[in-house]
Amino acid sequence: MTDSLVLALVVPLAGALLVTALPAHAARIGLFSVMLNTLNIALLTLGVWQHDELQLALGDWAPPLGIGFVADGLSAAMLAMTALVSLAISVYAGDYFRDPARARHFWPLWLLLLTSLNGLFLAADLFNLYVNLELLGLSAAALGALGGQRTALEANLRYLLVGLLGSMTYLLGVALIYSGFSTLDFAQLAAQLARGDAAASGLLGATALGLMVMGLALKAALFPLHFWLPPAHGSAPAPVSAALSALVVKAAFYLILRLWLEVFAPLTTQGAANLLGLLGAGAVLWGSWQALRAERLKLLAAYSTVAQLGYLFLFFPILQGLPAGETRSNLFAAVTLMALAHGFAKSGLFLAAGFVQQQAGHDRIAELGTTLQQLPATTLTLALAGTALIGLPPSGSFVAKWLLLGGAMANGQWWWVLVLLAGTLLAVAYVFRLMTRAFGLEPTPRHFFTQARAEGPALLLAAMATGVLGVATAPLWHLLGTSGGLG
Amino acid sequence: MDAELLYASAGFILFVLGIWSLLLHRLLIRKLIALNIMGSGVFHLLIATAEHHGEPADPVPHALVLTGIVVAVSATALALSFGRALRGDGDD
Amino acid sequence: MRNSLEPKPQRSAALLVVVLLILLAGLLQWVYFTHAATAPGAGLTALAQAELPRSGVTNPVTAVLLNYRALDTLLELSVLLTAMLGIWSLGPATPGYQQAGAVFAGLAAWVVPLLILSGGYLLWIGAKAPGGAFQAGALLAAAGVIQRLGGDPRASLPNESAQRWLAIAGIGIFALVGLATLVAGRGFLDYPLAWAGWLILLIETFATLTIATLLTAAYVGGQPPPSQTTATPGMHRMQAPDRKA
Amino acid sequence: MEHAAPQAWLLLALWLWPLLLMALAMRTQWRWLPALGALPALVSAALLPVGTQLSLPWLLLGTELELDSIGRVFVLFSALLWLIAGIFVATLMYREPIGSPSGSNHFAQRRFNALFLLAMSGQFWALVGVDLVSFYVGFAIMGLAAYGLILAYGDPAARRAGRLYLALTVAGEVALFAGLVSLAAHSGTLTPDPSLLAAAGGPSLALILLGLGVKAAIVPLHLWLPVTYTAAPIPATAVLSSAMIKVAVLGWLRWLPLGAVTWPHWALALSIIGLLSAFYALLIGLIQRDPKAVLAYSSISKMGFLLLLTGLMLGQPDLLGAGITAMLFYATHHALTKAGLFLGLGLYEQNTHQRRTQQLLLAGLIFLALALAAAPLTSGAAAKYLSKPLLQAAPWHWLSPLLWLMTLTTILLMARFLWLLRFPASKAGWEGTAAHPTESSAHFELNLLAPFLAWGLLLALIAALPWLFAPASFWPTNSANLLLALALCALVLILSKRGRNPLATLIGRIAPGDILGPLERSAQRLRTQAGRFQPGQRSTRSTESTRSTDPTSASETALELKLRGWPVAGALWLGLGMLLLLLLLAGAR
Amino acid sequence: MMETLDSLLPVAILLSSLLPGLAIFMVAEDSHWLRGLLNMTGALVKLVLVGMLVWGVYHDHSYDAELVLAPGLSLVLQADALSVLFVTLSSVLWLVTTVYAIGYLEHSPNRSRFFGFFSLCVTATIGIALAGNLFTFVVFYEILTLATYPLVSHRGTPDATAGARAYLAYTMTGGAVLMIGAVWLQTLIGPVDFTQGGLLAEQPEALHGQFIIIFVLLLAGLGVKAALVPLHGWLPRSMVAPAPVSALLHAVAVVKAGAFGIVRLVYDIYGVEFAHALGLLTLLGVLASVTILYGSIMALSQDGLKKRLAYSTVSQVSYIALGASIFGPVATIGGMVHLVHQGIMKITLFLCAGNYAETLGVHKVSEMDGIGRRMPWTTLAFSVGALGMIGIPPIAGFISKWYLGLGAIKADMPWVLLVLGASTLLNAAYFLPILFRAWFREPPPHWPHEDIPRRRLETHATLLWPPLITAALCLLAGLFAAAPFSPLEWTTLIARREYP
Repeated sequence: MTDSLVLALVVPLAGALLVTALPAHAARIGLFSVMLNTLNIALLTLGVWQHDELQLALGDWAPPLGIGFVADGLSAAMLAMTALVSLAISVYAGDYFRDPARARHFWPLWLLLLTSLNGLFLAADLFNLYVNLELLGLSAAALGALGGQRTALEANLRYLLVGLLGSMTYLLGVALIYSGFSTLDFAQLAAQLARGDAAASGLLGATALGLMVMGLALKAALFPLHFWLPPAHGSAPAPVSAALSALVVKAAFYLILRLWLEVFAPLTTQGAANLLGLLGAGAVLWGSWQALRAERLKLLAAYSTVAQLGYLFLFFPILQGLPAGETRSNLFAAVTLMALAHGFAKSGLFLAAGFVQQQAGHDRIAELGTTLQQLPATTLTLALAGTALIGLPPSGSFVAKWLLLGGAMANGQWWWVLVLLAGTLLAVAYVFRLMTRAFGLEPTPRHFFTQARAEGPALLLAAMATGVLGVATAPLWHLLGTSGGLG
Repeated sequence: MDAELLYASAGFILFVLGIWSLLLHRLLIRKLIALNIMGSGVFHLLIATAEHHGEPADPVPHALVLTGIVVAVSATALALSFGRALRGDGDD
Repeated sequence: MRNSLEPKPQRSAALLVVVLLILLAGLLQWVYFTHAATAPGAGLTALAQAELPRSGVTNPVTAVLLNYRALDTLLELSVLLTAMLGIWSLGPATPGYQQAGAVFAGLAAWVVPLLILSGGYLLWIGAKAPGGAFQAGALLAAAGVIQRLGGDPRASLPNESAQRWLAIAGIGIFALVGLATLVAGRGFLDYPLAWAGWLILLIETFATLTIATLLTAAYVGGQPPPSQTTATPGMHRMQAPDRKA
Repeated sequence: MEHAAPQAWLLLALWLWPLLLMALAMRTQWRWLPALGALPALVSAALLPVGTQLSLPWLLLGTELELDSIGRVFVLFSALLWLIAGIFVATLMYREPIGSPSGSNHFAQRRFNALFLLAMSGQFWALVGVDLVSFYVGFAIMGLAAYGLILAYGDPAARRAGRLYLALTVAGEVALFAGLVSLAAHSGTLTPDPSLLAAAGGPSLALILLGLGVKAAIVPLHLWLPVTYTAAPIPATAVLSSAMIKVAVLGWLRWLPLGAVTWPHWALALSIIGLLSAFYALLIGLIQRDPKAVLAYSSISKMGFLLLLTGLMLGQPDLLGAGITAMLFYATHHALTKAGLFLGLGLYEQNTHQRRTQQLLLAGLIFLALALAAAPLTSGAAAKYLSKPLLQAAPWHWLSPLLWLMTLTTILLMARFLWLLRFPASKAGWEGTAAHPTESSAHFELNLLAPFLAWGLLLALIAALPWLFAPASFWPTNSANLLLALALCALVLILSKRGRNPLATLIGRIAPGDILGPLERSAQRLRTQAGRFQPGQRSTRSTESTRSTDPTSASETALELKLRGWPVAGALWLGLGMLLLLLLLAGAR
Repeated sequence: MMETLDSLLPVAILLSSLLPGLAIFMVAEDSHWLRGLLNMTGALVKLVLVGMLVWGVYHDHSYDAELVLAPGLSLVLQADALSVLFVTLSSVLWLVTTVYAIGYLEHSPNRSRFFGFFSLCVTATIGIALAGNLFTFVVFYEILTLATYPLVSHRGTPDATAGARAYLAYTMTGGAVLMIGAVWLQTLIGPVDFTQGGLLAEQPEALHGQFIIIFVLLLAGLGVKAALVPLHGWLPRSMVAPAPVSALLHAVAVVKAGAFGIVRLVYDIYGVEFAHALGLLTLLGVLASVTILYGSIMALSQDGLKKRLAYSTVSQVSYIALGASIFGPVATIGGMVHLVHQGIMKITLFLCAGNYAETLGVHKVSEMDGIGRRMPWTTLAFSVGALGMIGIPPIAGFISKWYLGLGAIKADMPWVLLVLGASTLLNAAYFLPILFRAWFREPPPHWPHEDIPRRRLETHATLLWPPLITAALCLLAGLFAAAPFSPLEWTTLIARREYP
């Protein structure tokens, strides 16, 4: 059962290697490995479902000497989302990168990205996470620049540098931790911190946490550190944008969540959490506002990512104030659900946007009416994704938002309610600014799908966010609810 | 003052200097150097951590530093390549 | 190198950055020294030493790199591979340098074999003393760099296809060994004690090649020219107008 | 539900039948349909034993149909009148197609027939439905369908009349609805008996009286009646003025707590209103130019008199039996006579070219006028006689002189009617018929003969009425008054022959509808003034005929447009929400 | 086994329109036959299932389906008498409107999209009706908003876009407020299951202040869809939608969803007695009364037929709220039965308006002179609907008014009678002139845009039959109000269960 933990890393890595070696068959091998990965993640999720938590000491070297892999509910959920999203993106990319010259660059980097994501969600070791982060950052930046235009290069170089700054800061935190606690393992570190031996080690731990979160927040594009995100995500090729927005920033967020709530939980304070929440609120408002003003579809999507990440950070201050219990575990599941829903929705949105861009030759929102009206499936995708972004039922984010509101009220932190309200309405505005163009006087399209291989995956992703996740949340709760340590 | 404390102290200073340079210099090459300086700062700290009086050096931080260096090299290489591509765009 | 990523920083912002950085530095120093003075971490020296006999090597650093924390190394190699792939994706390599003069060529003819030799040594010694795949690979890559500086546009690397295989060889062997142990029922990269030393050497050997290839390729800085035969400078000159067009 | 006798289903049939015919009338052109509608009602009223009941709990809110002694009288004369009017519709109205453009006449005829039958059905429903809802249903259907009867010709006068009629009718129905609902609420049943009615209290009774008052045209709710009677086609006017108006009387009898309570104040109030109504109508009627208007005002005055009787019954519950008899007879007499007058007038106006026929008709009309004026030996006198016990028992000494005056004036009014027939005051009053020239062919066929036969029958019935139902002692009633009135008439006649008619200056000063004219003028003035103050704003008149058809007038007021603006809507919402919250919070403490 | 089947039935009812709806999206534009088949199959299957449900609920069978989303948060579908009322209304009218829409949209663009969303709307409405707790209600309430938007902007003209935008702005804001209120309530008392008689009365008194605020929030959220003044602005503007949309959605589904929600709020969350005790009913009553009068007054001056009808809807839907605001079973009956009655009457009117527009190009009241001659059957149906709206017996509207009035007096709120009276007069003032024009004026020589020539019928059969059927329903619902299974009898059943 624990084999799947390693395979989660090895399968995409092996795929990447093969694709590197055999560029002529890149698309086929790539797709096959992603499928294999999905299968493996399914097994892994099943394992977590049954056993609550899967643990593995790599090479049989127990921490602190060795590296531990742990798959709990949260990891499994993120992994599952990643697997499904990457599968859809891969199918889509097979169509998108029809030019073999571009495909041979895309596939190996893409599989390496997948490797690093899987590694990130599984590793329970601070330094291993650093390496994964760097792998993620490099592959993401390289992928983002595949478009080759100057803007893409500039944006992704900036992304790369920002990422490096973030990971260096993170690494400093890791070094501090090692210097103080002589371990890099989550569980051991958490145990030491919980014991609270000395005030000084608490101080050190807190500083380290601060540094790590500083670094990760940069990578997670938390407002106002999001400056790099819109150009980078807006200029990348569609499948890459999808992966960047749906998965890559999510990984950084996942790490913050993991560190904050699990490893460093004894050190966190309400004030700090409030700061995160405040920044999240800023992200929600500013990101939505900018999305509303964006003139290009992909920019809109990118700013919307900024806003959506803000929602995720809103959970921190609320979770902070809650004692363990149903409300808290619900809320924790809600933040996961929100992340998943956004992952699916945003990837669907970007894939659809990419298709629209291909068909229209541009992505200026004001002039997209004609194209949108010709593409019913893609328009539906945009609508479904938009529904999830706004947080309307039957999307997963609706349920999450409901619980978030409930948490805020139960906590007496009613001001977040106002942020949510404003964010929701702004999201309505920017989503429907786009959807309005889908209605017009163009001739009726004859068929639902224009190009099933490009439109299908996006539609399925969006339907996953709005539809499946909106009603089938119970499995997620099962997955998370039984995972110890996070209650 | 112990050597490792000096190392650590230097490491912090290097780290901060690196950030300063990264943030305030506009040239890519300087930024990359700055990043490497930051890395060096962290590595200094790790080396300092490895030192335990009366014991052999802790191998783990050493290994971490080695890994870190490779990662830093890779990142630098990629970033430089970006810069070259950008320049090539402009010059040709 | 020019970089127009940012507008010229404002003076006030710069001042603020400086002040904040000073504060940060102060904070870090204070925290670290408070801590180091009161409760320094014990480190893992003892543990690493204690487990050394089970690692198959005698150099603790190599044990950490290739055994205790082998996964880090595997991923580190992947990072390097990513960098190379990224560099390749950004376009073809620049033509490179002119053919070197006699002095440089002579030097190269002397240095390159030496580098290869010392690389081999470092690789071998890595099991017992400081050294290992990265050091060895770096030396080999240095040889490649010298070749490149000497005018070889591919820095003595084989053609693209072979480069690709070389680039993945180390990682591939690493992963294969891991899979093999997995299939053998031991867990990923859980070497049988008897074979550990040899397996590590095998991995390190291929890792050396891969590191060398990757570093050299990164230095070359772009996708290798498509031609299978040795490229000539003339071809690059012919290509230049194409690119402009 | 216990099984009703098979013949009891006739109670359902008598109003369902016209409805079925109505469905037919929408499809076919057959002119005799309206006349057929009343047959089952006539048959059931004549044959069914009093007290026949039919419970239909599934219909509406639980329908109770019953032919009680009161209802039977109403059904009987109403059915007769609908039948005769139906014959007139079939024979007179559509000999010359109505409606101006040819081709649309069939439509107009079908429309008229259908609505005629619908109104008929409504009335029968109201007459036999003894529960609150059935009565209201029938009443409302009848009232609304009659609108279509008034509008048959669709000329501007008819439209104005129709509009007025509709407005007042709907208002009246609303009031009646409110009254009946509150009756039902207070009594807890849909078939309240008089004691329950008494318990329901004043407000509900007031509302019911208000609602019925419109139908009964009690001043000042009478505005619609003179206008309508002059504008509607003759058969429509005939049923409106005779059968339909009497439903209000039935309403009084049914829904006022007669016999159960002694309410002197209500008695006084109703009596005074009735008297005022009667006198007002008589005086206005005297100076009308149009014989139809004279008849219309006569109707108003008669209904005022019936209200007076009702009021007296409220004051003297022990006289209930006599009072009901009086009212039934009076209602029957008035219904038949008034219908006869209108129908006769219609025939008279249509046969202007045939002197002999006209003379015959005039004789008939004089007889009817005398009957209405309660000349001795006529049904009018009998009606007067029968109501005497009630009137004489009234505790108010001022009543008898007023009644005497009323009788006298009524005779004068009828004289005025006959005068107008003989010497038309102006051609203006004849417009309605002038627009519809008569058939000039001399040959008699059934279509031409039928109305005369029907009218003759009606006359015979009216003549026979007192002998059938009143004691012989009624004979001399009113002889003195009649003589006195005739003397007055002679005086006026002589004076006018000399060109010094004392009334000449008054004649025609007040148009049919009396205060309606001033009301309309002042409304118009208000409107124009309002328009002057809002130069930019197109007037948004609710009268459909004057509404602008300009597509650019978005016809949404400034307020609405402002409300639509976000800031306003949001601010209002929030403001109201806050205010409400504050109020509620303050209240909840 | 029976248990499973019982929980399956509500789900099946939901799916019977959801699945065809989803399938229709995929149907190629030219496959009219397939699309029609999907539509009709869905509608008929739903009707059969609803019939089973009615039978079951009448015999006190309980139907429950629960899908747990999270601890304390689940989607619950359940069928009580009240939901059955709304479900039956929606599914019957869905069938009618589908038939109509197939005829109406012949040759018009984007039919797959239209019918797909149309079915989704019905699904959402059914979901609202069957919602067993507040969360489920909010879920379907929002879905309804989303599914309606494409229908409002279906025509794609700038007008349609603007109307849809207004619609969205109002309903989304309302939805957000509703959600906040719902979450708040749930935070205070846990899952808010709709319970006959309400579930707040037993809560500690300290919470009562918050309950009042929550009530206002929920009411504001629901009031947007129920078009309570001043939250009604979207309704007249969404009249740009095709006639079937106006008919089903703005006469039945959307506004009714709001009204239905208010009924749920008063009876099954707060409990009518508790709401009464908090003084909330007065608030609701005043709001409803103002809406009734305001809507009618605005309707007076509208020349656009559909706009006039829209304002009439604003006014009429508040009768339901009014009924809920009067304490006592009789007014409850009046309000709830109006849910059905207003639905069938207004849909009749809208279908007729659609007929005029589609057949003759007549969109305005001022163009309707003599239209009764050209289209007698349609105009007859229109007349029945209009007269019913006024409250003329024996059409359905009368029954509602009767019970509302009766209830108001029993609750000692005679002023309601005044509102009813004034509203009746106003209704008459804006409907009767239309009837006058249609029946008594001369038709013009040419109609604005005569698209469908007169053959044997005045227009297409698929356009003609639906309004005739609904008009007949209006008459039947009024005439046989006291018969078993009539809307009135059914609401009486509900009221009996709400007031034990």
